[in-house]
Amino acid sequence: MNEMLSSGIELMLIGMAIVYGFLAMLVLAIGAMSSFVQRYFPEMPGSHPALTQHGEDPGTIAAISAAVHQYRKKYQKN
Amino acid sequence: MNEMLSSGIELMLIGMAIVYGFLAMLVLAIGAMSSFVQRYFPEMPGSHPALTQHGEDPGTIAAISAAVHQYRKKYQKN
Amino acid sequence: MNEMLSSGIELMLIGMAIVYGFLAMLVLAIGAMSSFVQRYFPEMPGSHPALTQHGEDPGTIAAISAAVHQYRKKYQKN
Amino acid sequence: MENLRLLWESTGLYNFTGPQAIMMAVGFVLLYLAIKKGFEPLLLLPIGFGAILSNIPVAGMIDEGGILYYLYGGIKAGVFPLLIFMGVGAMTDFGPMLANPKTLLLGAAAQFGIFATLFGALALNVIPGMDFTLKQAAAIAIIGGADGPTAIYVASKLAPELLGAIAVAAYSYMALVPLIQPPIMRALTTEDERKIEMQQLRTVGNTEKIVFPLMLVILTALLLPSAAPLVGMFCLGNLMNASGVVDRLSKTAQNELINIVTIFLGLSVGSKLSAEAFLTMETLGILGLGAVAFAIGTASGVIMAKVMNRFSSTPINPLIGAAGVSAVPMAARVANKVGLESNPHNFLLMHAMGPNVAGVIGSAVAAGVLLSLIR
Amino acid sequence: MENLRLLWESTGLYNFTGPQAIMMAVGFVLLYLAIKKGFEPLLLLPIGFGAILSNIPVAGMIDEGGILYYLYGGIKAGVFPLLIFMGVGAMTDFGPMLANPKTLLLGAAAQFGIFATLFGALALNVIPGMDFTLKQAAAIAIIGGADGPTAIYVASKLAPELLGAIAVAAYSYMALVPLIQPPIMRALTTEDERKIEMQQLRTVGNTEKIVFPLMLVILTALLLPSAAPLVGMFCLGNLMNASGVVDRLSKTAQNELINIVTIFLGLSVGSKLSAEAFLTMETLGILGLGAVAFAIGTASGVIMAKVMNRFSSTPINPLIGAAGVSAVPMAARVANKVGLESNPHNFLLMHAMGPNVAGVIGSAVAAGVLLSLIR
Amino acid sequence: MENLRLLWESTGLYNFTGPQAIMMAVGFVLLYLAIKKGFEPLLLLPIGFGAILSNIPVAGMIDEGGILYYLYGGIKAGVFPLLIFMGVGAMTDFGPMLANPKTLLLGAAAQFGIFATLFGALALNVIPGMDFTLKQAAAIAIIGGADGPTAIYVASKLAPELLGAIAVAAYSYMALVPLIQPPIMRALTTEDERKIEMQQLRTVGNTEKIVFPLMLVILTALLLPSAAPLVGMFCLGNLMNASGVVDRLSKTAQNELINIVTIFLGLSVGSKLSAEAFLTMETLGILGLGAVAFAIGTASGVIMAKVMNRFSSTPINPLIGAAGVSAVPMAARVANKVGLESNPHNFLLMHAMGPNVAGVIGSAVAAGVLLSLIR
Ligand code: NA
Ligand code: NA
Ligand code: NA
Repeated sequence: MNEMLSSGIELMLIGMAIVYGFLAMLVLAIGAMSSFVQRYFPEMPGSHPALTQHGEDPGTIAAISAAVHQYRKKYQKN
Repeated sequence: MNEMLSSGIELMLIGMAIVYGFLAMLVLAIGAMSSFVQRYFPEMPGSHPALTQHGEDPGTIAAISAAVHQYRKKYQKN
Repeated sequence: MNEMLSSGIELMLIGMAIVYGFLAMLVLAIGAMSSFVQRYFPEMPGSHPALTQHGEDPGTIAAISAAVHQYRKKYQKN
Repeated sequence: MENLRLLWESTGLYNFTGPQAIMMAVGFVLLYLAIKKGFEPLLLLPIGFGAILSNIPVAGMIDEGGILYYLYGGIKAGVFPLLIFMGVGAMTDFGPMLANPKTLLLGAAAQFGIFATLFGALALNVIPGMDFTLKQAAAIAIIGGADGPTAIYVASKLAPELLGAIAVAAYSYMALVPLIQPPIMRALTTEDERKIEMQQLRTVGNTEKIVFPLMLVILTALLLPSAAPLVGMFCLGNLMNASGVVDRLSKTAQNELINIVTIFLGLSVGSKLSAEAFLTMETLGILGLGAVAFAIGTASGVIMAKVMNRFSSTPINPLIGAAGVSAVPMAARVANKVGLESNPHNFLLMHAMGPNVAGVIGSAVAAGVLLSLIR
Repeated sequence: MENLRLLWESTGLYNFTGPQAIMMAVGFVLLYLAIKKGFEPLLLLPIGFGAILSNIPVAGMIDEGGILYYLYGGIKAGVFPLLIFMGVGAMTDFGPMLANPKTLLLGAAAQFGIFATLFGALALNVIPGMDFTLKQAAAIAIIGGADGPTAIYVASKLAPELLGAIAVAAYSYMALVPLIQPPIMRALTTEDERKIEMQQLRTVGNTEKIVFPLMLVILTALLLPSAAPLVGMFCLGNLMNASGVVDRLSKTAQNELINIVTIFLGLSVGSKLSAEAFLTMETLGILGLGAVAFAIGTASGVIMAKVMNRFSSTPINPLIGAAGVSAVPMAARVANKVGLESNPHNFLLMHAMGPNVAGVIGSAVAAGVLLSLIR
Repeated sequence: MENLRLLWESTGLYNFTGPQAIMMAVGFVLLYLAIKKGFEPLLLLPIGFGAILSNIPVAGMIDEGGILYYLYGGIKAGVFPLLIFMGVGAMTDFGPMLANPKTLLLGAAAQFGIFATLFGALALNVIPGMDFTLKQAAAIAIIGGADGPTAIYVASKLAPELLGAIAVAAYSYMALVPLIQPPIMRALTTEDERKIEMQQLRTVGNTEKIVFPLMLVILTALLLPSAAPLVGMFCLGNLMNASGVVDRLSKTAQNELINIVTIFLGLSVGSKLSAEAFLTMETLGILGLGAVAFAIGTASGVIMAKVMNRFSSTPINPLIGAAGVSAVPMAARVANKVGLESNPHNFLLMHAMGPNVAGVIGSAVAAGVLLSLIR
């Protein structure tokens, strides 16, 4: 019984230490990461760097829409 | 063979009795339930008593939209 | 080792023969199917023969909307 | 050379058996009915395609390791039909039935189709080649309930070997409701009866719609617990919708979840359309009995409605009795259509929705009776 | 006659036991809280209904062959809570936390609710009738994390026999956050503190939002791998959303997938609400400890914020400390609301979202600690 | 103290092995390619994240009891790739191919990439450290089919130990199609050939689109039943879409179902990226062979198109031959783009869609050949 309570206290101390330690370290890591990103990979407001996908450049899209257009025109005439 | 047919008839009689009995009892139960609900929990037409959720009162929503607004304004200035 | 390579060559020859054979046969089959369908089941442009479902004729739809209309009217009066 | 022989021996042409070819043809007939005739395409298309896939020799799609084998697990566990039933529950509006609870009796009467068919299946055993056990007879009889998931659930418990034929019969006859029912309805009613206009239904409030599924699940638990899986999952779906507090769950249950399960269920039912199980005299018996079941159910519902009309203070159009077989909403539409033929201003649709959803409860209750009495 | 007796012996009335009836009543109470009181209806409605279904006698829905038995497999394998956590991750915006990373300390402080409760559960063993093992105490303590999927995940690993009671307590108290927290927050803060306005948060760019979940999963892998399943799936969902390149996956994770899993999870949790497991002194202990855990967590968060406010260069309103318990976004809204009472122009919502999502990380980390230290 | 030691011994830092760290780095490279380079992000993002999760020490997510272990069951059973193939089938329009069936031959020619690679893999065994069995060589060769689900399906049957590397190679090279193909296409064609304008395609009616998948599944069943699971599920999806009678099923197959399965499939593939399986000389061989396979497939398609152009009554632009590798619709877009460089008014996209979808059929047929000949 007493043994259990003491392991409860031990768990409480170690547990909170780890949670605190882990999240405090995360605070530092975020700080470092944010300044690194902001210095070396600054972002224009409104830009979405992740969204540019290759193969989907305006040329292709123009081509697709032109092709679809042509195809449709054909379809209508039939 | 004959035995099977007789158990078929027995099943038919018992089965229909139960189905009828159950649904007839349901008729009575619905009648009782409906008059109980209509007497003690009358509903305004168009009201949706079930849809009021706590924590979502107009005050909160105003606050959220104000906060979002402020946040957006900040974002634009950047 | 040499045995494996020779079974590799054998697989290559047989494999390509089958792929070619199968798809070439598909070319002929499509040709036959298309002319058959176009001769015996010609399609009006824009028609969707597959989309006519029984039980969903205009009469029914009219009836449903009328019924719903009536029901709604009743509801408003309450 | 060796490889060429190996290859030839691995073709379908080398391995096809006559029965497999016939079953693939059956699959094509089901696809034809689904696509060109619009017969319950949501189920018959995957079932028909499943029949084709499962009868391809060598491919082994129904053997352990094949996709259809694994999908069938969802039926064996009873999970697929119950999830579909939950989705159907979420789509169901009990309003018209609660507004006129007497119509529950029509849903009860129409289940006579089930029990008469049970007797009929046992009687058919006099024909040589027919040899239905009590379990099989009960599984076949449930076709008369005109409810797909209920039929599949009961068949998977009582007679999995007949599951394919029973599911095909159930969905085919549900699709044929607009052809099977009208002549019976006209034969059993007079022109005057078909013209009867019914009183408008009262509006049913939200509270009643929320309390009803809870009341139903309790009564089922108390009196007929063997019907509880079916009725319970149906009531859960219905409560999710009626309560209005879990709209995102209700919408998913009515759409994506039921669609996914329908594809899986259809394919797995199709995987039970193997030649050994389907190409038997019994299947002809099942198809015949299914048609009889629908006809008897329809007739019982109409006759019950005629009796009730005689004793009721408010007029009851006997045509709505036919909707008691369930087959929601097809049967209710048929009642509406036949009514319009006699009286073009008489919209019976809402009145027929009462017995229609009552029929769903009725057949789930009948399923519970069969599952509890037949071991 | 034989059949009639058989039928009577198959009714629920014949087979009902007192405890089953009580558990069905518990199910109805949960449904009432979900539907009428709006207590976390997405979970408590399916849990409540699951409690009813699993306590229906004869139906055997929780026995092998029953639908609830199979659905529970998804909890036993840990798959359901982790998929929900992935969906929650996809819904989470770490922006406010990244803009003000100090708020992570508030999310850490609030986890004191967990560890204090762990000690409390062990101390409760002095009361006769209470006899919690270390594993059970830890599973109960995680209620203080105010995070449903985390609580279910930990309970399923450490004390599956208490899963039902723990899940019910966790979701109930999460719903009660607007009632439990405000008095504690007011008691621990002065009017002046509650009026503190905080500096506007900087805009956080996409790159930071993409890098953060990756950094978090790496640190977890290095330091606390036992938290990796929870934190990892959360980060996967978050990355799917933040990266912007897999929008269709992210949307499915946030909607259809999480909805389907929520229905299944709720029903399976409900299936653990059996009389033997729930109607015990221990359950009362769990309910009491859960309330204590929430209160301690709230207080720890507020006190930590007060301390930080003293040492910080920029002002910190102590009310946002209460949001550290997680319970997203309820706790952040509560902080906002209590703040508005003192200063009608002070919108704390965005500031409270930082500790709020930090609390989710904090409780996942605490779960990892418990899972790694307690065997 | 004991607890502290226990805790340190449970950290990742204590337990990490070098190979695990390298595999996590591989996961990050895949995420970088997916997110920053837009390489097939729908697959490579979950695969990369799965690689990270499965190499976290202690967490044991790929061991029995871990989520990745259970998800991998869906690949082992062949269910995930086949469901994705069904969804792809529902998204596919066979119209352009049916309008110009000759293009099927281009889809056939491009599969030479598969069989040449099979030979190449066996020849590579002369290099010390490389030791591919016939099954492994075949599993690697299927990368040349440029079809993700087909590659995963075949690899899971013939060489599950190489599944991770094969899937990564297949999807990476599919993403690299816009870089790999153009130089080969330009090298093998003259400017005049690239300028060739093709005749407009006729409109293909609905009936033909409905009959085609049925015809295809029958021919597969008769001649190459080992390809029936892949071809069959593809045709089911295609029929659901073309028939127009089960739109809700078709839409679910194309959206929610394929999205859910994609997340699960990606994570499970990632779970096969363990150090022992991936950090081998064989993996380098696989990556090299994969690139060769794509190049040979592209070249074969272009050369076949040049031959056909010589003998055809209507002009055929050889560039569309490159689309025969499948990689829908990327390869068709590449053909279109390279064509536009030579003739800015020449839109080849619709013409290239024919060989493109033919390539899907071709690689499924080639998969069937490999599965039936190699035991
Ligand atoms: Na029925
Ligand atoms: Na928390
Ligand atoms: Na291909």
